[in-house]
Amino acid sequence: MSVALFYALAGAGLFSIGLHALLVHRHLLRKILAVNVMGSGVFLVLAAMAAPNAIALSDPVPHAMIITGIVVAVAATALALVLMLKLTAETGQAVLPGREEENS
Amino acid sequence: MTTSDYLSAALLTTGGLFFLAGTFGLLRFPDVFTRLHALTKADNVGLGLTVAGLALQVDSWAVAGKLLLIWLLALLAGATVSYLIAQGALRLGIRPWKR
Amino acid sequence: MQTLLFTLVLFLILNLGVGMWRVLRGPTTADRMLAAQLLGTTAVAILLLLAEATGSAALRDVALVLALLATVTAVAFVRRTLPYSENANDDE
Amino acid sequence: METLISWAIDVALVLLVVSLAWRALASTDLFKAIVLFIAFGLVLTLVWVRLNATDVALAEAAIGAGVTGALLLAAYAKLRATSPDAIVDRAGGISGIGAISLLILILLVAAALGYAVWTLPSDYAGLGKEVAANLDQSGVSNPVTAVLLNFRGYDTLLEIMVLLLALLGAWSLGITIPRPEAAPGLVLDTLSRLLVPLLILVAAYLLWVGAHAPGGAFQAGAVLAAAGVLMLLSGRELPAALATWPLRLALVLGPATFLMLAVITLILEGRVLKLSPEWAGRLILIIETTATISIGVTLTALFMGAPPGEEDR
Repeated sequence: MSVALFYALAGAGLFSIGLHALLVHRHLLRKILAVNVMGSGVFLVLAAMAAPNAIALSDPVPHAMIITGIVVAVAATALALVLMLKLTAETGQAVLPGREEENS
Repeated sequence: MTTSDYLSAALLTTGGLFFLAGTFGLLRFPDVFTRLHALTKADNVGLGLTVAGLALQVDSWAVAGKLLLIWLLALLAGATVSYLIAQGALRLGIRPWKR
Repeated sequence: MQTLLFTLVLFLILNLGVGMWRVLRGPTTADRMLAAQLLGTTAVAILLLLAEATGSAALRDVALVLALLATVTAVAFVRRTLPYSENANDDE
Repeated sequence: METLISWAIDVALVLLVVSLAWRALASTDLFKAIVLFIAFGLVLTLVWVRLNATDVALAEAAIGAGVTGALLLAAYAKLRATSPDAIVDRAGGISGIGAISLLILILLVAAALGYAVWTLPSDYAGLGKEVAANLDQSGVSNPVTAVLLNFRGYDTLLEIMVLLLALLGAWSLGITIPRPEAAPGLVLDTLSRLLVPLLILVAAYLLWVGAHAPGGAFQAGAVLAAAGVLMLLSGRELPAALATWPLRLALVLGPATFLMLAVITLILEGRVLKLSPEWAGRLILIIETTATISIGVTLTALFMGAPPGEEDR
């Protein structure tokens, strides 16, 4: 197994951990963190694919895509945080409404 | 290996030990104020010795200057942040640990 | 020399793992944040060692940016989440 | 020995990064989750370094471990001020049979992803050769900057628009939580007086060095944003005179310049953002400089939340 493959598998693992947390937790701040972890997992797979072995020339296109992704992620995170605060100001709770009957 | 290489290796190893000491203090000390004390040892001395050891290796003054800048920055940040955290901890109502 | 540098890098990464324990344990927010500060400084040292070991000078820039931004995060913690006046009786 | 240590470093980093992510998403205390997430970004920076993605490491150090952390901490504080009840994360979205079947489903997804990654062709050459062959046409010698600003400039144009849109979205929600703050005090004031000029200097350095070494507009913009955030944190609000049109101008400077260049190249060269080799270097520098200013101001404004001057509405 190459180093790159090892990191790519870790990226798949991070994505799965994030997906699980996204579905299991109800608090929106936790969901925002979960989406960020999922994104990092995807970036890790991309970066590992940029240098599949030590001999090959490192591919700058995935690196540029990851940088774009990191910036989009921080913008989305900031917007999501404001949306969460707005919802909390309206309802007093930082969870999505509509599930109360099931979880009472 | 030359004399400066041995000196550099000694400095780097000692720096690593200070990081270990800092981490150990962080785990073992009883309250936030004493832990801050441990933290600043790693911050200032550990990073300082590492920077000193690396500065002996580099061949240009510009790189040595950048290393020094990073260390000075860590000194400034460490001192300020430790002060602010200690002040905040007092306001939180945490009393310093007494034997 | 290479071997020593890489060994130190490994040693400091293991240190990071131990420091994580204090973030997990707390007990106060201040404890967690100061542990994060130590993680930041350790990461700076790792980057500087890697810069020397791999001959990649750009890693020193990464270390510089990390040191600067870790400070700003710590100030954000102190100013935003800690109580702001002597008589404030905030929880946590 | 060397390879053994090298492998040990990689294994330790992966274990650390995965356990940090797992603990950040599983801990019941939200503040702990945020600090662990900041540590996750820190370790991820080291992972990018190990994967020879220094440009990405720089972006992660500035954004992932820095700006995102400050944003999360500020949001946590606002959440606590809005409703102390809301920072308690009650467990139990799903329980019992549901939780187990979900776990099985996620494990299946993980196995499928792992298999897909495992069977990816390892002799895949990528676009490294093509980029290297055309690098001297791009106006810069850092391949990542060449891809970002020249070969795939339209991606970056859209990305800067996304940043602006996110700010417009945040502003339109008008979240205003008044928070009385103590005077910064001598120590914090001195720190910000020393650090803000240094941050601006480092931002300019990253912008300049991005042409031939890791660096560039996004990293520089994030460092500039850190300067803005630090000024806000040490009690220096934006003067009212600057909060009106000068702020708006700074926000659209980057996107507008980029868009204008896209239109001009479409008319003159027949293709969006096709930069002719003899002008490319200068044009990239102009785009990057304006983009750095706009990214820095936009991220700072996102940290503020509400448009300045409307906090007391």
